Amino acid sequence: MEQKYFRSLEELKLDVRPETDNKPLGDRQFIFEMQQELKKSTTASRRDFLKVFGFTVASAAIASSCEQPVRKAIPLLIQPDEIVPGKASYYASTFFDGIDYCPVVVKVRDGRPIKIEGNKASSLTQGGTNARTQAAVLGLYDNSRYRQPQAAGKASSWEEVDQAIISQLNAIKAKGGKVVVLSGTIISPSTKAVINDFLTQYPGEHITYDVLSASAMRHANKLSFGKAFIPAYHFDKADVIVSFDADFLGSWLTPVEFTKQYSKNRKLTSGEKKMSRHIHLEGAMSVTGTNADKRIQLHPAQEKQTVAALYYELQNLAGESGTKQIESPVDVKAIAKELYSKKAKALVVAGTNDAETQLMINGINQLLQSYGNTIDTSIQLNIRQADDEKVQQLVADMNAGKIDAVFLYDVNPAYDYPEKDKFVSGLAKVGLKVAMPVVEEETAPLADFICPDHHFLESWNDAQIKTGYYSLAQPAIRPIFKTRQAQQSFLVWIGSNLDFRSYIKQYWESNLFAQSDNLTFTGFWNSKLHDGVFESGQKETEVLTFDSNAALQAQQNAKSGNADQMALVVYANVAVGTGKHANNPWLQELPDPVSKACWDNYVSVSPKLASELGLKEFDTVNVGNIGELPILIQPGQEYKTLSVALGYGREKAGVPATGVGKNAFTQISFASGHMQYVRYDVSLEKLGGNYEVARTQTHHSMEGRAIVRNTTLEDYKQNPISGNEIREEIKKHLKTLYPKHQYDGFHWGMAIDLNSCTGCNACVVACSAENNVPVVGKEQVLMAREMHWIRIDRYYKGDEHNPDVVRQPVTCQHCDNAPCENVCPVAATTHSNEGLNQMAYNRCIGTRYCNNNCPYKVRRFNFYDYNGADAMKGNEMDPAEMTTDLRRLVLNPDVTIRAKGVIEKCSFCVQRIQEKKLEAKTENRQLRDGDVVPACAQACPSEAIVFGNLNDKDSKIARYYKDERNYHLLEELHTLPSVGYLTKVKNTTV
Amino acid sequence: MYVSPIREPLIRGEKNYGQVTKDILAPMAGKPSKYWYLGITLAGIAALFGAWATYQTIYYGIGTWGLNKTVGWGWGITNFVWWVGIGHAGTFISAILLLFRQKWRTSINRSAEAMTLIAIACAGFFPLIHMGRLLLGFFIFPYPNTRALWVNFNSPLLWDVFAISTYFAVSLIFWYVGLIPDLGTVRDKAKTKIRKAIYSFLSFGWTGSARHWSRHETVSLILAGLAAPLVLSVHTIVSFDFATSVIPGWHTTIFPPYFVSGAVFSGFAMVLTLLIVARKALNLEEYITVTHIESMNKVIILTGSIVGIAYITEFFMAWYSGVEYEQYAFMNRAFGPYAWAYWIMMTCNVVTPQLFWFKKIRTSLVATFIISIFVNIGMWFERFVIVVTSLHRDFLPSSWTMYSPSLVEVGLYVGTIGLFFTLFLLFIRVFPVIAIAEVKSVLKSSGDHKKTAHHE
Amino acid sequence: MAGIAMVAIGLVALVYGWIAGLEADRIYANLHLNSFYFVSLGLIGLFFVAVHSIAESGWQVSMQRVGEAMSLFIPVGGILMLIIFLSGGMSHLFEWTHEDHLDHILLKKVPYLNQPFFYVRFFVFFAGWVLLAWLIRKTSRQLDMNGDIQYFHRLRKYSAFYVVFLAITSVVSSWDWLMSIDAHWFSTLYGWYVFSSMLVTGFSMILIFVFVLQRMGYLKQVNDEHIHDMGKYMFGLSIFWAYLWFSQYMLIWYANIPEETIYFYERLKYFDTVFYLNLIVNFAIPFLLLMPRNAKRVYWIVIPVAAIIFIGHWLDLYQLIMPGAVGHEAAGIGFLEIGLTIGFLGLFMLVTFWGLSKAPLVPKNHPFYEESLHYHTNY
Amino acid sequence: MNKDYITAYYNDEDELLKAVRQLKEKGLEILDVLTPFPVHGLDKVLGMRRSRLTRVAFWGGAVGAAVGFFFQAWVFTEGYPLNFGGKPFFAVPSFMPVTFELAVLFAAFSMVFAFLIYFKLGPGAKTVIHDERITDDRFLVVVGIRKEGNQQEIEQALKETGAEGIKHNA
Repeated sequence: MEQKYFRSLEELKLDVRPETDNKPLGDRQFIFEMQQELKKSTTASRRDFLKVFGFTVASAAIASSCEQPVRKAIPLLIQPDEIVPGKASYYASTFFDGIDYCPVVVKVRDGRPIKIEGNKASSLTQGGTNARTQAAVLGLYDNSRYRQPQAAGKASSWEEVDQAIISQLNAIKAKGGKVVVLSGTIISPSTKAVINDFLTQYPGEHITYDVLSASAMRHANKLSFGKAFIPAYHFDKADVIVSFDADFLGSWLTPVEFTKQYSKNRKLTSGEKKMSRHIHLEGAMSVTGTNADKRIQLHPAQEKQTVAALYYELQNLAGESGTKQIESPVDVKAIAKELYSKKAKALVVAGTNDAETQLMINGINQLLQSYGNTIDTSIQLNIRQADDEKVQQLVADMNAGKIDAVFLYDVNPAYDYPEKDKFVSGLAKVGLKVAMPVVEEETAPLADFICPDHHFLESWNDAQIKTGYYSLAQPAIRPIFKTRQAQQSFLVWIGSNLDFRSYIKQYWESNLFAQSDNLTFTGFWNSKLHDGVFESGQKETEVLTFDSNAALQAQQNAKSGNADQMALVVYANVAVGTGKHANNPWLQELPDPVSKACWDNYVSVSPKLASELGLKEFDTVNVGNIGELPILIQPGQEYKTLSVALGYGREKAGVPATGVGKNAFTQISFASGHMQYVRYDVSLEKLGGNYEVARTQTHHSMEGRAIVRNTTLEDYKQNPISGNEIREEIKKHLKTLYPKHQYDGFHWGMAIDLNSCTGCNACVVACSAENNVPVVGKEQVLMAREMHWIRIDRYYKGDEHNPDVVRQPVTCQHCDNAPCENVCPVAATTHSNEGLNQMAYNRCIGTRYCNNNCPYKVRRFNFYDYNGADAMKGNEMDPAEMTTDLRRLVLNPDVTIRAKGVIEKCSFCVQRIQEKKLEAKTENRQLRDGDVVPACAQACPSEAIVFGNLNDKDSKIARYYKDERNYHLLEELHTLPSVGYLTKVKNTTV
Repeated sequence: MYVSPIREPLIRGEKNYGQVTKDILAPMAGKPSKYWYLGITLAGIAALFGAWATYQTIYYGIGTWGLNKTVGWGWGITNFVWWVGIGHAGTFISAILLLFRQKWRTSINRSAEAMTLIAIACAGFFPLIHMGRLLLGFFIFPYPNTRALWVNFNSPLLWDVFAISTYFAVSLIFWYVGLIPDLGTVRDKAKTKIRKAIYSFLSFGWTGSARHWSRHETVSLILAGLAAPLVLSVHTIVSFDFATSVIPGWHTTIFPPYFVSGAVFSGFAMVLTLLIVARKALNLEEYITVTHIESMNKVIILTGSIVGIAYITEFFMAWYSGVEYEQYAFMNRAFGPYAWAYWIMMTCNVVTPQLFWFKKIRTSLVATFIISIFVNIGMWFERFVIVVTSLHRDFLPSSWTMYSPSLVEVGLYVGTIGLFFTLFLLFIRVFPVIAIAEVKSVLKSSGDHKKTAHHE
Repeated sequence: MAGIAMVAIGLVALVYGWIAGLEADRIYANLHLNSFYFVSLGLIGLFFVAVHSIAESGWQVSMQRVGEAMSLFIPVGGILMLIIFLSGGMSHLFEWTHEDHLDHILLKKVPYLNQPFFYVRFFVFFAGWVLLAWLIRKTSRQLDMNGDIQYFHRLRKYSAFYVVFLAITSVVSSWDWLMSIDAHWFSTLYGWYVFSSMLVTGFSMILIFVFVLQRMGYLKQVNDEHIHDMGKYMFGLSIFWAYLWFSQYMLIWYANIPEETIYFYERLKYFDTVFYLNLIVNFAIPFLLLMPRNAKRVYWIVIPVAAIIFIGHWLDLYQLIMPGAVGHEAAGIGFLEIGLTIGFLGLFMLVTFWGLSKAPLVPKNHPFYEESLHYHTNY
Repeated sequence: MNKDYITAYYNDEDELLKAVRQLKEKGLEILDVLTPFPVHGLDKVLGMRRSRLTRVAFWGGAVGAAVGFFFQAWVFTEGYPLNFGGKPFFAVPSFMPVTFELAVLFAAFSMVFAFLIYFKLGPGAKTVIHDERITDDRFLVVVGIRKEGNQQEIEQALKETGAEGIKHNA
């Protein structure tokens, strides 16, 4: 019967093979044949598959139209001669966009990169990613990419452009003019060398401009240590973490790495009942703040005073006297005690770009013996290299006509420079302006020449994120358009014959090969290219000694600001960040981890202030002349703190980004030389309008239901079941009127550790990318029709003014007694014999009955033709232009595109399960625990999601299921979910 | 048959059999009145609105409606249940009242059954149009196919397919079998050749033979016996659509009988709405008398009270269950964002029908008409309350949403109302609106000047 | 007389139960079962009169005295019930009376499930029933004595009051006396299910009384036609009962939510025989035997079926009460159960016959009496 | 009815009943009685036996129920067993609705078709219309002429019962 059961599926699933088939190619041969067969078959029911297949062909056509060959890019897992159509190849690479750094592995199918995963070989990120890294693959297929060089706004060719630029450069050089390369932070040593070469030939200056600046921190370190640098942080080694507005899980320095570290020290699944304690002081609500064990509201104006007071308390504890008593706006005595008791295992960080505050933080860390323990000064971070004063100087120089040529590489100051008008007017006075953008932007059209850069997936590159931590990037696709990598352009302009790949190789051979233990350079190069990363273990050699004078001086100077004035904070959210990726529909539709809003920025206002000013949700206001923005009442926001996300209000970008939200960069000011992300001189003007912000969650209370279960570490130590007591009661009553079905082979299950989930949303984007989840646009989200297969529910608990925040990722629970399956009239959703709740899209007629009957509401309905798969033409609903031929190249051919009128939902990445089963079969072995990893679990930087076979008693998932913290959502309904949750534990131990 | 003298006569005026024939056939003869034209124009316009909405839905998708990820059913299914409910009166009158020997049914059963059929047609439209992929809707039938895949017999929607189509088919033959002798009458009274030919075809060659009559009665009776449980089963199965689920507010065991009585309740209200107008417009006041209206009003009190008790039972049980989801669902109904709908429902369904306890109101045509409209509205809101308030806030508050209909959904509803009246207006021109033979058979015992002599 | 002998058997059974050391739970549960059962039959007897009065139907007039007489048992049963409750039955029957051992669910129900309120409801039910029964009987007698049409209207009014009152109280009383035995469990349909069960039994009981009276030489006016109609009632109501049974079972089976399934889980596991027997006896047998038209006119089919229905719904009540009140270990059907039921039946018969003897068996002046006499049915 | 017969009508069903009884007593062969509505007691007078249509309905219903139940059971246990929400394959309660509906459907249609076919009634059926007022207000008897000469006797008998419009078919 078992055979008959899947009779009709046998033709599609590839794991059935005649016994006698012993051909060496085995299943791969079979796949190939299947491919041929599928090509031949032209039945209407496979229309969608063929469409996807058509794109594959299209992509090949596009790829072959490009002249530049890919040479010897070495795939990670499979040797080139083994590339088989229908099988993915993986290439190691590096994602760095000036803010986020992540070593990655790029999945390439039929010549198209379709997915980015974290690179497990990196000891920093260990395979973790964040939302922007996950979404970066879609940037490759951005509709608004520059497709060829332009001169004076007209399409041109590389030859013409090069000739013109070189002759102008020579002219400038001849008259002794100044050439400036303005770039974002560059962590690539080879690129730096190229720019150096360039500026050697054409004398000038390389100026780094960071949108999110850490210039004050570098400055503070210069005063404390005599060197402007950023040290390496070790959140995993800290038992107490105190953060002053440092959003280290979202946007501060290297959040992926920090999330990894942070979660490592907060996991309770290893058996050890120990976790770090995290105290967070901030004004606006950040992702990091919502994850803290204790979150203290602090008006930004009082931050400096508070830090000074904390410093003072610690000095007292350390027996260092002499400073005068400092009053603190919030109680820091307890914090000081806690910190001091964990001396050498404590870490204090601050996110502010105020040098004095950073100095005091240094002093505090010194007192706590953090240096050498939780902060490593011998390994230095290379990001955020900008010196804000230099950028200001540049703008002044340009306006003064002192600059003759400017090369804009990886920057968009006409959009994001705080005084962008000044920049634009200055730029106009520069004789030669060359922009090297990837996608349409505000600055490039102001340049004389646009020399479009490759997308990073088309480029060769290297990176050194920290001292001794190198990684490589290699192209995963031939360039789609007539673009040229910026570094190559620099090389061309200095008349070099080298291509940049060879340049990197040379650089590595001469600078890095020595640090390795490889015998030959080729061996070194090939293995590092394969791994993607090279961790040499090298450290900074100079000895840094701490000088506390500056810190003490700063403490003396610290004055409390006026907490009665309104503070406007601008911040980078986890989705569009600084606006560089604003044109990425996946990121635009990504709900903010705190507010659950997407497709807009808005002014977050505390409930108290809102009621005081008579403001209702979505009333429009003008704050600090940003323009008309709606307000969003944000529980937990400090009384007088307003906050607005950066990255919106793009004026010249593609369809998804342009006109979405307002540009908040204008609110940044240069105080004491550093960019300040908070200002106090703002007034809030009520405009009387109303503008609805799309949110994926509109009800924020759990209504007292045991949905997200939580406890405190103290209680947990006493009784591991605490917070989850109700489960015993529920389990006692779990009676059924019919016996459970048996799952003999696999029984797939997932467990989610609520203690680890930070709400970063990487899983949401990863899932969208893996499963071709459509983007529906703001209007549809407003109508509550977003399509995400995994969502992160966020609930507030307790006081609305300072609530506890809990989160819960929810996907299809794959219930063994699924209420949805029962009610489908056409048997479109059934249970597999591996415990999967499966959807047959081509059988679905769209009654939405399953969706109604799903207690978890995880099913999604294609209300419109979101992806052009409908049989009728002209009825697409594609506000984000996701159905252009270019955008479609990102589609995963292993996952069907769903037509209008069809229900879809999480499949536990069944395509990955099948692939791994097939692989195991080909290798004639059992599937191992951990072989199958769904996209969400793979993306997660905190390893919150575990997937595996419940029948395998030794598997990680089985261990999680045995944990006392494990529970199932709405278990009392006897739906028998295959997703477990581990209780969230807060460390309230003082 | 002996009839107690204290009973009210059912047919007014000095009538003989010939007069009965003449009176009842009168609306079919001659040119329609201008009111008829006005009515069918208005109904036609409404139906066209529905056609536009249908096009929008099929071409652009369900996205043209106001539904969302949480509320998967809205006006569409509300209308479906409402129409099915209305479609219960006809068969209830013909079948159950026949079994209970309520003679007053004879004057109203024909039009009520016609109304039933039209209402089921309107109802059946909604499950079809609410499908995301209407063109593949045939998947719902268990037909042999190359994939050897059948359908899911566990699904209440599938049961609906069987129930609604069986109900329609059986109601149709029940209605038509009853019509055959009357079509014979129309045939024999026809003035033109074409008319004669058509009705001769439609009347199946009816002669009025005693043997035919005898078997015809048997057939009618057995059909009534079959239709009675069928009526119960149809709304029971419709109620299963909700009650089998796990959603608080949907899953409750009282639904089957409560839906059935609600259906009869709304069906009778619609019959009253129609007949109060029709008896006037068609000069049938002597056949459809105040006694008929009063009897129907009594059924309204009965079923309305059952529905009321069910509402209260549900509410009490939600509290009594101690299940927080249940409790919340009902508090949300009564005091949540859709409380207005709940209180309209309560007022129209529970309060206003109780006015019928007063004989003055029960026998007043104006009052009856107004209350019948109230009940129609109230029963629509009952379904709206059940469908929407249960869904929009269920288990996980993170998914809670609000729902409001789009113009397209309004169009579909108005469209079916237009279709309903169009077909009903055509029906009164084409078929006798009262069962002629049945009225004749009770004329002697229940006529105004009853002949007291009884046979046997 | 037979009735007294039967009552004696009942007493013997009770004493036997006490002497044999059967669990008090079991004895109380049986007393409760029977008092509820026969009170319900009394209520349905009156309902038979009332509902036909409102519907202005005439055929039943010749046997309506039986229904009226059955209603006399209501106060008798009420007193018995009160004795059972007050003599300690409450704590044996109802888990929720153990106020010290309530879990969080039962604590939530205390505003409803508490003894004072329980007794208030008890007295309201019985006061209403007894009063309306007395009024209906009185008016019916007056109508018979002087045939004034005003009594006919008054009878209709009282009947309407009774039907409305019963509609509410039968539901609520079934929650109080039956459903709260399984105090955690709930089902919105429960009240109507119990009512349908009692309805079909009550009508069968009327038929049995009519049969007995005819055997004794009375009620000659009742002919095949009337029997036929009663047969149809039994047939139809048995189907209706099965419909409600199925509705409740199906919905709970389908959703499979533990808070509800626990009820059927216990019954299917420990009381499976009674569970299935219930369906066969109360649905399959009446359905199959009464389906042919002629069967409904034949005494030797109709009367045995009525008796089977009487036993069947006793079993129905048994499986409603025993799993919760007694538990599967102590429950059983033995001399105690049979004897007590015979005793109650005897008492019920004594009361009913006493009632019948107080008034003319035939309401000759009822306006529909003639109709009833000339009644004939074809199908 | 390719036989000779005489028709006559009455204006009232009670008259008709009386007349038919009398004609029967006289031993006349009443071929048919045509009435505008079913006249109670006429079937007894004419000596018709009870209808067998009930049996048709019963067996139709039984077949319908069996088809419904066993088809569903076959699909779920043998044809293509699928796991729907952990429900058993042999899910008897789930089969009930469809079983019931098919039983009613089969019963109703088998009976109605049996009725129509037996009497040869149907769309466009050719039947003799003796009098157009039969479907209005006349109650007509058709008396067969058994042998020559019997005609007078019949006409006489009809007149005695108050019949009007006595006609010979030929």
